[in-house]
Amino acid sequence: MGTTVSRRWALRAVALAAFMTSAAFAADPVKIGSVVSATGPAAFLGDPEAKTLKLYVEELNKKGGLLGRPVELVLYDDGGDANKARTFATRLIEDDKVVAMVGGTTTGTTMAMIPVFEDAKIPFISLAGAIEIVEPMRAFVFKTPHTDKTACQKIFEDMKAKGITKIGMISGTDGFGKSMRNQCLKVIGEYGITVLADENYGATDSDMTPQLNKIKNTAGIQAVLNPGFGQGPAIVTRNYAQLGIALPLYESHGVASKSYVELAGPAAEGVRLPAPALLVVDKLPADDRQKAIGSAYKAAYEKATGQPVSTFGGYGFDGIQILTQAIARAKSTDPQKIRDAIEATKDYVGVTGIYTMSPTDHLGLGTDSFRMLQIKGGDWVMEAK
Amino acid sequence: MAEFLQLVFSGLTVGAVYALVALGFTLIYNASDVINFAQGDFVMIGGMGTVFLAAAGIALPLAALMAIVAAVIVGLLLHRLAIEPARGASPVALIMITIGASIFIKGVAQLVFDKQFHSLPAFSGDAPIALGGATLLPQSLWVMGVALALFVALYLFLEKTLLGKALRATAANRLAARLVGVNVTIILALAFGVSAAIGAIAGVVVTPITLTRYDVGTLFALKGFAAAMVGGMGHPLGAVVGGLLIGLLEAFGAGYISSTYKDAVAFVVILLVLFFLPRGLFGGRTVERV
Amino acid sequence: MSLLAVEDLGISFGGVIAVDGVGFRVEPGQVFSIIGPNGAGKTTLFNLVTGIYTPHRGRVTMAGETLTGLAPHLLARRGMSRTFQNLQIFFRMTALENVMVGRHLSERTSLLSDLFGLPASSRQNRATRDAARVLLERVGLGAVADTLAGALPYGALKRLEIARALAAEPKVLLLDEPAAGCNAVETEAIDHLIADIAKSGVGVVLIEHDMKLVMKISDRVLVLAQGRRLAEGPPRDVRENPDVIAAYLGDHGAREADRAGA
Amino acid sequence: MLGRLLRARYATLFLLAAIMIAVPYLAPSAFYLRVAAVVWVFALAALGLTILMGYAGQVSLGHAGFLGLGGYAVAIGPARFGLDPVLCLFLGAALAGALAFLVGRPILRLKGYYLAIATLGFGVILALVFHSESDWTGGPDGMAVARVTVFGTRLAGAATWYWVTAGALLIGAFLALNIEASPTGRALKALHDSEVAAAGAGIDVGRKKLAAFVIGAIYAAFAGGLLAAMNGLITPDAASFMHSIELVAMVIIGGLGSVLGAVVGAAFLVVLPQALTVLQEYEQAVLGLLIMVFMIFLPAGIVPTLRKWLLERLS
Repeated sequence: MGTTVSRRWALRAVALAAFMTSAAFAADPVKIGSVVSATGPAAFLGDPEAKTLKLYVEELNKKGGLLGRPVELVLYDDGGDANKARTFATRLIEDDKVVAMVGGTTTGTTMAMIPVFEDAKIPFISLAGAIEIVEPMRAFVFKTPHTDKTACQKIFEDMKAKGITKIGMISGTDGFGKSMRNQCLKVIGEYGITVLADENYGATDSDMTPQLNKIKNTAGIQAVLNPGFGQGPAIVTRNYAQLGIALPLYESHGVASKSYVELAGPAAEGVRLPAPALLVVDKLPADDRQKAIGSAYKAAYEKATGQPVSTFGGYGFDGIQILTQAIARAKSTDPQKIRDAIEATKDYVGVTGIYTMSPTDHLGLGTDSFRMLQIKGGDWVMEAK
Repeated sequence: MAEFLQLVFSGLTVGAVYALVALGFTLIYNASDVINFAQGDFVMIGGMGTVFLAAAGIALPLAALMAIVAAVIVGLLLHRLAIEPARGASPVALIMITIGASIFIKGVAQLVFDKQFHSLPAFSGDAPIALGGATLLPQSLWVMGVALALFVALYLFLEKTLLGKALRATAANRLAARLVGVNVTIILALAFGVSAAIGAIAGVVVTPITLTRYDVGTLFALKGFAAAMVGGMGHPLGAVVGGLLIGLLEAFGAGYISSTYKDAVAFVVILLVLFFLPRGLFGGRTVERV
Repeated sequence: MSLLAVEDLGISFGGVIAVDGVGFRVEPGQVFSIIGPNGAGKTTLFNLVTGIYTPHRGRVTMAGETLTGLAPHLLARRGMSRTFQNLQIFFRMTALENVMVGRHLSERTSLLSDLFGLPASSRQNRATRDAARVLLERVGLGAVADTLAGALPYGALKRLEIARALAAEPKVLLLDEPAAGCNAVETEAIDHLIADIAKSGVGVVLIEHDMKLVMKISDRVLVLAQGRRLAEGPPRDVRENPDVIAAYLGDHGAREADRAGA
Repeated sequence: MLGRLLRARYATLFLLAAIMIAVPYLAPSAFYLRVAAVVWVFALAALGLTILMGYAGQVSLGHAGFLGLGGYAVAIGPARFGLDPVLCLFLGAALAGALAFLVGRPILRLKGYYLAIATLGFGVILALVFHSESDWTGGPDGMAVARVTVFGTRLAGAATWYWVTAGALLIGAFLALNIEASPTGRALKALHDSEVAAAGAGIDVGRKKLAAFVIGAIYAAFAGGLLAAMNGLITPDAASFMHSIELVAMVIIGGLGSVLGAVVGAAFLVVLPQALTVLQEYEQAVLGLLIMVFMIFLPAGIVPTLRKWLLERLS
């Protein structure tokens, strides 16, 4: 035990020294914390989030920081492990003394960290999907991604408009897929749609033809919905084409990144999904309010990382923007004042949507932030509204 | 019938990959008694290596070859730098070393490559082949064909070449092999090299179907280990049968029982097999010598 | 009713008959030896008697109770102990602890008492340790009680196994080549030890290649060849049995037998 | 003097207690108490494996399944049945013990790597149940655990949990040390070296293995319950294959069969990732490298190697 403690101190000393030499700031930095799942099964989401956060804190510092002080991002990788996330959350508060936090890639890790931030009264902007994060309301917890419910509503609206009433579902059993499936089943009745086949696949499965074959053989299905993220939907899409299923395929916002189109290849042709404007930012009309910010983020991210922009990084972008703007408005790094300022966010135009938060809404996004997209010729096309 | 056939296609494709990973486990186990948990990472190196080399502008076949060579080098280094220095350590310590190696390889892979999923173009197009009411991707035929070819090649190597015989002799009795002049160190290195090559080849052919990422090795290691054990650890034929069995069980489990519990279906069958055949399908019933 | 009665035991492995209808009886205080060339089925016979293999046919009874097919630990509970040809020592334990394990059957603590370290467990530990020390002294290993078994020489390990087997206070003791690899002095000591054990009323079954030892201490000798009984009787009769001399002992063996008898 | 101390039965206990008292004085912030509490919890789970793997020599690659079971007991009991969380901690341990008892007999007939794959399969199935039965377990995102109240005091904060988990670990270590020196412990260690000889001495090998398996499961479930209560959350990830491997790694790195080794191993794998965060993206590679280096140079584990070295220096 003694040796590990001293090694820890040695490492911290080295880290501190490295920081001191690299950072030429004189003033006390504003410390913003982040715990994301940059590795592990949710790295698909966490990696672009981490890159975005680093990118924008760097940018912010180039512009002179916040309140005349530099901004320091304390970023930890929980590997998707809720227990580790909780430990890092404690570390951010107790050891790093951050004034606020943007992070929490998955619902699981977010839920593990919420009590820590609530107890410490430090604002926490989560980047995870589930509605449970902000319902019931918690004083210090906010989130930027759309809820699964709004995605479901958007999809079902589209189905209803096309006269689809009977569908098959094939969901990932990861947190995202499962939560989305449950939310969809909750609201599906309102649209008069019924689920005739309800299949699942594991997050790491490499072949979904058995499940899709069942759906194929279920009579009466008019369309198939695939809530999931990661590589799963890409394989589902390919297997869908392999089995020659001709029904419309709906994906979720969980695949809203260029890599899905690349991985699924020609099989993705014709797939529909709800996604934020970010994916079609080039095709937005010039008067669209999100066009400017979306184009800027896309350009900056792709230049810095060499990878295509994704909505997940966008959640991180909106999170850090809402937070830093709130700090600027509050003119203080007092967590309570930051919290109040975040809650007062009004008409913030972000890459995910336009946010207006309130004491009763810690998300502040409506269904209109989703656009229904279709994949045509290997690219996203907006459906006419 | 069509549904059954569809499930068989699915099971055989996935199972062929498990079989190849299990074969890698078997080879190293036979030569050294080590269960190499980094075996799945060779699959990843094969797939990711090819993806990134191809992206750098190298022709696909050459890229694949280079990736396989890279995996072999990693396998040899693993043996030389981690297994060889720990000679004489207990099996658990050796397994721990391979687990450490697996974490290390993944850690390096996410730096050298990235954390995104990647795919390769299918070797002979994406047009599905219709067969008895079911469909099959041409790439599945590639996977099964390559698996078969590798198995036959390995069989011929072990049975017909001097080196292969030396490897089998080492597996049977390391001390005796040493006494008759087999250089056991070289044989062990050979086992690691060949296992890495098999894993990497599997990675190349399967990536167009299953996609790849820096951490896919864990899953392949888990399934491959299960396949090797249910077949009877140390039996190449057992590894192949075990791999195909698990692939088919998963497909039938998902198709006929429950897609949620298909992994459980596979493991329940594995447990049942072991209850009746405690040394796996091909492990035989050895008599305890006291 | 004999102490140990073995009737018509048989087993085959993969079509090869290893033991074929062998039977014998052992009385309390008797030393009963089994001899025969390598591969005659002596150790297999031991394994059948002690429950490591389940015989395909035949019967094992102790004091009238049928024990065929019982698990080894149940046989141990009924008073059967053994040593092993290729040592089965607890190498990670000290010599004393090895013998303490042998006292397992006389230990009377519950799992809960052991978990919570209750006085009963401590008392039991002390009693076991004292008894084990006495046994180690008896086989002449008192001086190495606290040495790791892995560090002891071969001859000492043979005696350690005997001490461990004795610790269970057996009625029947089966010794598989106790003198193998021992020098003359050690063999002499084992000779005395076996005689001593038999004198206390234990029935001793002995597999041994050292003919001198066998002829000297056995009450009866069973000769096995190719899994079958070739001859059985007092040492003198067996030694003079022409079948045995011809089939097993040969010229060399006969000379040795003569010397032993002389 | 020091040599005597190194050999004394409860020396480990005193050393542990001393460390537990010292840490809060040395810790600059509550974060260190949180890390230490996580170490104590995982050490407790690893101690179960010390008994099963270290004493009895039976490997389990599904031990995290029991950890998850304990965690979900503490989550589900109060939420669905209105039971007291503390009661559920014990219920979960009892449940894990009962389950281990049921599946242990057939599984423990297997040896070596076959036992490894069977326990692995068992763990995977348990994890899959936690993952899939969302109505009971909350699914992949896990389930919140009600705050624990003992005698009217709500257990909250890193410091409180530090002492709760430290106490639990001390008790666990006390029991494990007792077992080691008892007739049961001797029987376990005997069957580890030679099952044939152990059976020959009258030891019911199957039953003793089963006892070790059940005790190991109870340790893990208890640790899982504490972890869930401390975190206020349990996710199916806690029962995953990777966590089973992690528990096994703890006992092997620390030193198989050593009570202190389990604690050192847990500290190694819990503290190291915290210390390595400064390396950022190099973290995973360095962690893997360190595990390899430690196992190559200390194949018997940290504690036994150090102990041997100390004893040799002293004599």
